Amino acid sequence: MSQQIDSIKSYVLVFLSLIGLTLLTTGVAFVDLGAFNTVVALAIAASKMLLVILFFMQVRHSGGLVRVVILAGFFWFALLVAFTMSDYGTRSWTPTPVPWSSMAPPTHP
Amino acid sequence: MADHVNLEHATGMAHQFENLDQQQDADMLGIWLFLVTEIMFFGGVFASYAIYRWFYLPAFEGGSHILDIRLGATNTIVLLGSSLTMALSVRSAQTGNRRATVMFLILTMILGGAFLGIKGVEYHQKFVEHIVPSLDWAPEGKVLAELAPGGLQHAELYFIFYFAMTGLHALHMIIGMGLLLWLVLRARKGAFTPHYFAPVEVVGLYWHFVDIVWIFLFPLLYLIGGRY
Amino acid sequence: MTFLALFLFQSLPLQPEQASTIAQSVDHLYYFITLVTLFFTCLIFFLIFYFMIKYRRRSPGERPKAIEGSLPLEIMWTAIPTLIVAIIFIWSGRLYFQNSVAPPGSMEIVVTGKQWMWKVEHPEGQREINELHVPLGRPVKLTMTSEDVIHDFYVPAFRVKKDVLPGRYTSLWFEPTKTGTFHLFCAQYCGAFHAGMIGSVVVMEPRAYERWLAGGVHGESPEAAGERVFKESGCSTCHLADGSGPGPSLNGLYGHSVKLSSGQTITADDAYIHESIVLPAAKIVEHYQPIMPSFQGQLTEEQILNLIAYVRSLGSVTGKQ
Amino acid sequence: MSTALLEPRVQAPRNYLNAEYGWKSWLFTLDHKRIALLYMVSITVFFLIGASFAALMRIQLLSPQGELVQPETYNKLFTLHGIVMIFFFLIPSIPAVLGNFLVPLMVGARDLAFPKLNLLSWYIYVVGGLFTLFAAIAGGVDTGWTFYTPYSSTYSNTQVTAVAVGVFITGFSSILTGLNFIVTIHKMRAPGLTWFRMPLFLWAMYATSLIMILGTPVLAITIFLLAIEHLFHVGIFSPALGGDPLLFQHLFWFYSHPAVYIMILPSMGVVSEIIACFSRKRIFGYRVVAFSSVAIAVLGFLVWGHHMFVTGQSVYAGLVFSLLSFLVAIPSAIKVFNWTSTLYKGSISYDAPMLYALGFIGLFTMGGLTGLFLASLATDVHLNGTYFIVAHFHYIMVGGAVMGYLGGMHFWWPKISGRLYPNGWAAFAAVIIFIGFNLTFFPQFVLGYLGMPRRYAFYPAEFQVLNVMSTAGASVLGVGYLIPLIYFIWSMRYGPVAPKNPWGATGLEWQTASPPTTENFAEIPVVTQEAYAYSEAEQEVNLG
Repeated sequence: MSQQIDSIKSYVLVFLSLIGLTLLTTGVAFVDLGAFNTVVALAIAASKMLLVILFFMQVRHSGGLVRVVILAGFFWFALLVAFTMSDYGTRSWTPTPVPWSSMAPPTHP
Repeated sequence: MADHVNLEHATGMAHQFENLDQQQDADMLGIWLFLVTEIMFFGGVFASYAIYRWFYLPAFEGGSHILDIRLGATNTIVLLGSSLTMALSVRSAQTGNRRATVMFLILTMILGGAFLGIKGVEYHQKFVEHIVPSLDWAPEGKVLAELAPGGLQHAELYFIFYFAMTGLHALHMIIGMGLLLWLVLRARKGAFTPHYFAPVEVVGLYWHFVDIVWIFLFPLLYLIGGRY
Repeated sequence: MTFLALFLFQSLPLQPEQASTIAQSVDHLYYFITLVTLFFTCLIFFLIFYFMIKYRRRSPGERPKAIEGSLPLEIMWTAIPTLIVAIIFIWSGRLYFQNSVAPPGSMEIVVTGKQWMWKVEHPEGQREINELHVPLGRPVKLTMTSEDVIHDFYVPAFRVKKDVLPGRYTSLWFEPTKTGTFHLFCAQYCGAFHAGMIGSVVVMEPRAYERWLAGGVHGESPEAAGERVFKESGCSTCHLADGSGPGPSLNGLYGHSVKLSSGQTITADDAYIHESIVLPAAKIVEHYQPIMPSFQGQLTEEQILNLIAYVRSLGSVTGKQ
Repeated sequence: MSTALLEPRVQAPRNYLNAEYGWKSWLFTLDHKRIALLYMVSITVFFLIGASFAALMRIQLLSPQGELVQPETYNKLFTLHGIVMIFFFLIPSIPAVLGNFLVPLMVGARDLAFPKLNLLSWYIYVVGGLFTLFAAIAGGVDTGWTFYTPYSSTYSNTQVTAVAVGVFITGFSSILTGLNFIVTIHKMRAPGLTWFRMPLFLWAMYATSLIMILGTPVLAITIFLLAIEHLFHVGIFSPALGGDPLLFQHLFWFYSHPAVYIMILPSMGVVSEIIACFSRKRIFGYRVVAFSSVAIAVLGFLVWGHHMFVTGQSVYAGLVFSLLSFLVAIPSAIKVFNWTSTLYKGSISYDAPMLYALGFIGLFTMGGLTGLFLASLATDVHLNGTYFIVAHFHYIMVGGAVMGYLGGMHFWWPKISGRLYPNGWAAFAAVIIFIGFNLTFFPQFVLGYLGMPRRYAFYPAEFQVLNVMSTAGASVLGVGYLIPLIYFIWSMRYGPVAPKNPWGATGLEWQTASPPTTENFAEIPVVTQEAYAYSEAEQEVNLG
């Protein structure tokens, strides 16, 4: 499918940048960024994924249909997370039943 | 019908296709669709993990501090290395260099084995520390101190997801190793030519996908909340 | 044929009683959707039969003229259904939103679903099994939780239903408008006798309700009340005197030391017993499994205190630890 | 169904049935047509098993106390009825039988893209089926086909794990079938067969395959987590460890609602083919009907929350899911209007397939419209968990999907077996099924509105009259289903030999012999005309 054949150098270059990103994400974990830690970790992981998909999996050379298929896959995963969160996230908006007399609040929202 | 059959053996083209390009396109679309089903398969457990982590962050942070970050990082690098050797084996199959294909495939299997070995060490560590949910869940000493603040129940939930996700990933690795072995045997017999190397590319894509799953597993499981 | 139909529909109620404030408005919405359904079903059936007869094949070789389609028609039968559906959505969404929040000052009642029975507790401590007595004309808010699996508190006559989940509270409210006895069903499958987990909601005149309430159980010693709650809540099924059940024995426990599965040793005091009732998994006695369900929200503080009094009375009984 | 039966009286030309003989030629075949027949036999077996469970349930409900079986056994009956009918009959029925047989023929290819994968799908289906049958024999499972936790994971001591493994394995059969169809439709269309010249059956199979690919894996992981929880008593979904039972329901319904579109979309494709052929007219608004299939498949993934309106889901999520559930009804309505307008100014003949198709339109309309009661929040609070829901989904599944499957079987039976069936009996069976069906399930709408909950082994006496009517209807429906089984088997031996195109239909599959040769086409056909070219002008070109 991908008639162009990338040079070994380009593969090694991608590999080294992946190693770099791994060390980066491990290093950032030792810095206290509060909630941002997760965001940064996921951003680095996403960029590593893009590197692997575009270079190692040759999606750079492949046709539009394959790209649509990949995007559909991630979009459907996002649907699952988004709509499930739409329930969990908004559950506490309407007044949850005030517990009867002095009971402790429910174990989780 | 007969000429189709020996055509298949000669160039590896199946009878239902008109030409090799059509078969190659079909194979690529087929594996990518399979990888989409794998995205949704892992997606289910990642979504559940995300929701419970959002509920019980302190317990999950406690659990993640127990994991050995050095082993996790080395495992990531080992798996990235196996992805490199896999990509190089696909490249050498494309260029018709049979010896290099076999060599890189074997290298990929060695790195895959190393990853599973390190994973085995980590699992053993969990059994030693008695933090295996339901089978041997009795954390004590320093481990208990780490887990207690977030609530023991919810820490057990973290380790359920730890074992479920890394276990599923390891299972996919083992299947990948089996496929690589099958490829090595066929490559040695010279089954792959620059015109017909689809099996190597298909297993390569599967292997890269398993690597991507680990790329997300490592930060999500090992690096929650940071190590300060 | 019409006589038979009349007879059938006389003996067959087509609609449950309307016995709560929201029953009327839910039924109006129900009638509207029924009309929409009847209209479109008859339209489609009529069109099919009409076309089948008018355009039946006259001769074998007959070739009708090709008709590609018509955009205006397509737009019409996309817009009209969307409009109707939007009306239903807004109407039902508003109704649902109003019905989801209990009016302030409603009477608070705690309902506990347990495999195959409903346990109801009035604020005054009055307890009932599979029965719920409520006064006419006052909004009643139920705070519900389950001790084991998911159940569902469903009173068709009030048009209210809410699942009852273990480990958290769900609530529903209604305001009865008619006295009488109405069906109470469990509408979420919960095991062998799911079909038996039914009961009745009895709506009484306010005065009759006060008399019923006064006649209830009162004037009981804490230990006796504790012992009754101990049996009623099913504690006795696990905490056997000799400790052979799934739960540890409570004889000679109070004031003595207890070795936990985590290796720690603590003395069994009021706080430990209270926590073991509300958050059992927090401290597990050695060699026992963490299977005790949480009684959070099912036992009033008063009842937990009675239970502690009862366990304290067992402290002096020298039984196997 | 041994092939010896098919010894035609006169020496028939070579075709896929008499190309080879012996059980090896069936169990190791790579021919999509033979695999379709393997599926046909296995899903018929499962249909009979599921139907017998339904019969026992209906007899149990004849009397309010329910004397036939113990409540525990009744719970196992309705659970296994649900599991067998949904996972082992409805989901595979049209995609695996008619889809496997027709997709390569309609696309103009010699076989599906991955024949070995296709045979593997059938074996995966059979292995999953054996696990479930083993579980049924070894004590059954009583959690309902929905497996709600924490009952299924902690409180039920029946064969939950065995059934979970069975359903887990069978899920991959429909994933691989979906994958096969998508690749075949994308990459192996005959020259000239553009997307908008494809028959609408292929559009429906394409949309169904999208759902199979994107939805089924989530069911697999959910059932996998449930099996872990049941086996190791860990608390992923049970509140003892802080798990949330609603998360299981979210993950379960994320697949299971699109699954109901997996069951109905193929029938819509079949009905489009039949209506066009028997009114000899192109489907009214071809592109709109084609896009509505894909729209249903995509929107189908956004609506699962309407199963959880009363489970303590947040009110706002309820509003979102209710609105989206209403929107997913629109494409279905558009399809019904387009089918009906196809009849306008057509030349309609009342062969058996047409009767099933018209029956489908009527019953599917009622089934779809009663969905409005359940998408609207206020009425769903009253109707959720009652017999109204049972009636609604049976109108769609039995009234829609099964009528579509029978219509498709009657329409393509000459192509599949090379034989014609008795038209009189077929029409009679269609009418019996239509009457029996309505008598069975319409009373359940009233039962539901009266508040009778579902899954009850015994019920208050006031509901008895309607239940007796429903059981009476069920017996008529049962007889109605046996008749086609009989005359189909009869026709394989004694039925008149079918011509190439008995109904004068358009489509590449009608240009092959009846039954087709193993490689389908001598050489790959070239498509020059639009789909459903029935009108005067297009007739000279069409060989039919």
